[in-house]
Amino acid sequence: MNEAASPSGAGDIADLYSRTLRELARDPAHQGRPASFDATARGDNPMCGDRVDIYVSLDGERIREARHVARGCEICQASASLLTALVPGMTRAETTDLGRRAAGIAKTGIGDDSNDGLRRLSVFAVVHKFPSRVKCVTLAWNALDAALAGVKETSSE
Amino acid sequence: MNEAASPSGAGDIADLYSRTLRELARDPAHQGRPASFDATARGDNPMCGDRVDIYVSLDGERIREARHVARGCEICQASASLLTALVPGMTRAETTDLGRRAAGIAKTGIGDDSNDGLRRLSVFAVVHKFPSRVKCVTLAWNALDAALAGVKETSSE
Amino acid sequence: MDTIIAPGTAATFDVARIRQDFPILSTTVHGKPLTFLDSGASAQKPRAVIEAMTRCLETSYANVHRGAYALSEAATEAYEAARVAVQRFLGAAEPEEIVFTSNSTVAINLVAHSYGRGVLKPGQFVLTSEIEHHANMVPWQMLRDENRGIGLRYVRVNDRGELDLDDLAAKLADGKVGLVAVTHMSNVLGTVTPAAQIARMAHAAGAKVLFDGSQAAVHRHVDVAAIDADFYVFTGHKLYGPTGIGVLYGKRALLDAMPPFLGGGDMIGSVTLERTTYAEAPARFEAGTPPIVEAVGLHAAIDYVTTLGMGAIEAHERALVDHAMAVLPRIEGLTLIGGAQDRGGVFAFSLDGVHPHDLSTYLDRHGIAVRAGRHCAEPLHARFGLEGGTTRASFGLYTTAEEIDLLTVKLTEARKFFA
Amino acid sequence: MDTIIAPGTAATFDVARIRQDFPILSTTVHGKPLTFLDSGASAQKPRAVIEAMTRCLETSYANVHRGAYALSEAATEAYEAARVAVQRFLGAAEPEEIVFTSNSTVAINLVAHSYGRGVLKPGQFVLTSEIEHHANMVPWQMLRDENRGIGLRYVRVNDRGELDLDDLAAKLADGKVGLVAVTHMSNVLGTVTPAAQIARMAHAAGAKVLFDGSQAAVHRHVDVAAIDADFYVFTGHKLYGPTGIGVLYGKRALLDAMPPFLGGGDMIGSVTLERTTYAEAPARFEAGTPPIVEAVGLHAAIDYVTTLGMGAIEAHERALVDHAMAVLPRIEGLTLIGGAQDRGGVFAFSLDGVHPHDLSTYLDRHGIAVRAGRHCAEPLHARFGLEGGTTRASFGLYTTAEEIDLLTVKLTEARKFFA
Ligand SMILES: Cc1ncc(COP(=O)(O)O)c(C=O)c1O
Ligand SMILES: Cc1ncc(COP(=O)(O)O)c(C=O)c1O
Repeated sequence: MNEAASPSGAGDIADLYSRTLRELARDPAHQGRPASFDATARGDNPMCGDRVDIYVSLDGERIREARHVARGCEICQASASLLTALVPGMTRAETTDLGRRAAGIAKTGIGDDSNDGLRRLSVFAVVHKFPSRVKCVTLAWNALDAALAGVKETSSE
Repeated sequence: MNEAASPSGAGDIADLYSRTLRELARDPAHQGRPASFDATARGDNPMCGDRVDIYVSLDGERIREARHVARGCEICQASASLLTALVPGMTRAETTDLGRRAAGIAKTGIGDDSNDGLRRLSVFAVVHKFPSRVKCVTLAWNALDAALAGVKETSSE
Repeated sequence: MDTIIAPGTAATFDVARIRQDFPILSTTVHGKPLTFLDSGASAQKPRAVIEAMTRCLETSYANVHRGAYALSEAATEAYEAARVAVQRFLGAAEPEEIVFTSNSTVAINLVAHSYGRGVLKPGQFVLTSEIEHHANMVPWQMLRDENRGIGLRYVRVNDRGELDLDDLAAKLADGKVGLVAVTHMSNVLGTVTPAAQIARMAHAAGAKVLFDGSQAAVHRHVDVAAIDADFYVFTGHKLYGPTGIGVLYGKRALLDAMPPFLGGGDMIGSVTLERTTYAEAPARFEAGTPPIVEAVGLHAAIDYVTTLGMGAIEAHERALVDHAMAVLPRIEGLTLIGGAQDRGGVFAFSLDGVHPHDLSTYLDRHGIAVRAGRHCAEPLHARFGLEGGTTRASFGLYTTAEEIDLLTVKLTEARKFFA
Repeated sequence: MDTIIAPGTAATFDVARIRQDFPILSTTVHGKPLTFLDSGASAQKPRAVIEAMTRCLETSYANVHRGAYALSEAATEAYEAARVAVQRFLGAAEPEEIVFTSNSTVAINLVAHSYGRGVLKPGQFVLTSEIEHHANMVPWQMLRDENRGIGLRYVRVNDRGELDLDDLAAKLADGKVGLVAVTHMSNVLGTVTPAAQIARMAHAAGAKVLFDGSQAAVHRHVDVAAIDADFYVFTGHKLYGPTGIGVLYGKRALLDAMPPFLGGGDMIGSVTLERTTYAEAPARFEAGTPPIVEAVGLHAAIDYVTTLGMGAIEAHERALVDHAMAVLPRIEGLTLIGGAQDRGGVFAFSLDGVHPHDLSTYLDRHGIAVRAGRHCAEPLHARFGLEGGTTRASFGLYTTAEEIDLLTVKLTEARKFFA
């Protein structure tokens, strides 16, 4: 509701686009399509046009490397970037769980610092004040899940 | 609108169901399917189930006799009855005109006594206070028009 | 939500106080207090519904699903909250099983198109019944008449106005029925059909089942999981909510397997000039700008009836039905149509020597609103030899025994007037 | 109705006073006054519309077309009066040419089903364009993909965002196009298309023409007779009216020749178990309980805009467009999409280095509501190489030059913020 919305006004904007988030969004570390990979999937948000391709190379059940090509807003890019940084070494069950926690943090605003990965994901806690942006966080995680499940396309709608 | 409706309440009911109208509704004079006829059509009101069959015998361009079989409310029956009494001797152009005037009287409440037929049709002037009943007056006239035009079915909706 | 009044405790159902929630009930008609006995056609609205819609329009309106700004987020939240309210109201497993349409008619047409044309196979049949509202008959006739090889069967209705379950069994027996589509409560006879049993029979014969709950959802607590409905539809305006909104419940797996019905915005995955992919249910079935404010109104209506308690409403109405069953048949010349064991507050009747249309005009001049005609159920009227129509009185949660008594008096007077 | 303010006399168009008619415009968002620049998605509602709906619900609500009692007669009269208001608003010859639907999307789907499947013949084509909203593209793709032998062609759009009329001529040349279905004003580019000329070209090639007037009818005086449209559609919620209602205008002879679309109550002639006949237009196309209260609201909205004068609204908006065209392109890094000669108050743009979604969030925190995305026009965005979407500001009759200036300032700030 408009009246119920935060009265702090433009202040929030700086909270949302924190230095950490913006650095993540620009971080080139895991960007770009790798020459070879074991699984890939595309996440599409038909409403806004955001698109994330996730590529993973596997070591048995575990992810060796993850890369992304994200066409989207800063939140979407930051989420893809952090995802690719966090998931190496994990199994699908572990990434599904982490993705669910990332979504939870973005939806509820309740951060979690029970481990380093969750602490880093807590940069998205502020997103809960921007409900229409939650799906910008989840798009990359949905794509990763789809890639590991062998699905080619997914969506955050 | 409910507030704008006539404050006279149930009084109107007796106006609508005048002695003249009720006698017309019961008048057996032109009722029943004739053994032979030149044209016929059926008027149906799908909402309430009223149905009027009109049968006409012709003398060249002019109606010799008209009869009706009406399954409907008293207004519908009275209208069919008066119609069959009035139209003998008329051409299609004349009955179409008379039908339009009958509808006009029922819709506007403005009677007309420029001739005997119109004077008799003025029994339906009160119907304008009951907008949903106007089509009970017009059903038979529509059927007659359809019969003379060679159409088999019509409706007052 | 049932906490204010425990289900079934009609004693605490203070109808005089409840009537004050409905602004229109204190207006007059032709100088007489309004006695509204046509809730079966459309119900009146409590202030809570009207105010929820006004508030939405005055303070938080915008298009949904599309904007990353506060008003649009608020409208989207309100719209999706309405979906969750409907999900809970019907006992559905997930909000994604609730599709908003514009009324029951469109909901049934949606199933006729997407399931009927998209999933049923040539050689299969739809099984509906003689008792149906045209909304649950004409769409299936249209499907039959398209010559896709999909046939149509009708379950007979017995003289009491109940579905003939032996006939239902017989018509399911060859296993060719793909979909049973029947009403959960007749809008003419008041008959409540044994939905759980019908669903069991349909499922045993390999068919899915759709219930037209347009009337039932207003008068009874409905639990789609308990009756194991595959599809369930109802319409907002009969449930004390706005016009312009209806509901289709469909089991998730069924909706997921159905092709879209209408094309447009909000139902797509991606669009190119050559090829379009579609969104998942329920978005796939909600093309274009949805009834946003109407969803807010429906939500308020559901909150209203669940706060009163569907059990309490049912008990109140059962008492009214018992009263009507006691007094109406005593009126000379009056014949009630149907006499089902399990029935809701809908009574269609004929009165000797008085045409329904004339009767309804007569009653109107005494402030009493009833309906005359065939109530969008021509085949049912034909079945009972009443092609000329009937007069119908139907009750809402605000109906009182005094109103039924007034009707009784005026029916007797009408018979004299038209003698 | 144009008497209060003569068309074109923008000087007498007192926007400050007019804004007071819209309750939501005096609310705040994130502590800032609301600057609503998303009217293209859905417009805000004047008090007159909200009050007309409330009054209907509180004093004269009942189902229409069905009751011989005062409330139902009043509701029926109000519903049919709304039809006449729409007829006059569009310059249609008869009220029977106006069909109420639930929005533009359903109106176009109705034509795609009834005319597309019922009247067009195998070997014929529908000709739409690259500029369309999905609502006027996906229904035709669905028709094409049903393998009935009905093809689909697209008119190209030039770099200014105008329909390429040479291409239109070329695609009509073989006489195989049965229906041209194009927008009367783009919801992304603001382009107003030369409707009369398109209709002439279509008719000369033996095709009928449908205009999607969802945007045009809001910003311009539309006269379906003058442009010789065969079908014309618009949607209530963009015309300052309620959600849940839309309009299809169709020439009488065309509607008369079209089979029904949805089956149910109110659209029938007679129903038996074996055979059903259908009512005449418009009833044939209005199955089920229609958007009664929404029709009342739409009527009030039409009265509201015609009292202001569509000419005056157009003049006011033209001044806003001129202002926007002067100030927006001066913003560093801003690229406007399209630059049609004839355009309405809709501006889609990209801002270097700022994603539309981030921009829209930024503006929202300053009270400014704009839309980010592809605005249900993916192929158009692809055509301009903007798959990632654009930001769109769109104006209503209540928009002011000051609001555009505020937008300008905040766009410049946003660019710095995201640098
Ligand atoms: C040009 C155009 N056509 C069609 C539509 C669809 O309107 P609705 O969503 O009300 O059906 C819109 C609005 O979204 C539009 O701008
Ligand atoms: C049993 C039944 N089914 C369907 C309908 C159709 O509802 P709507 O007109 O809202 O689509 C009605 C009401 O008219 C009804 O009583």
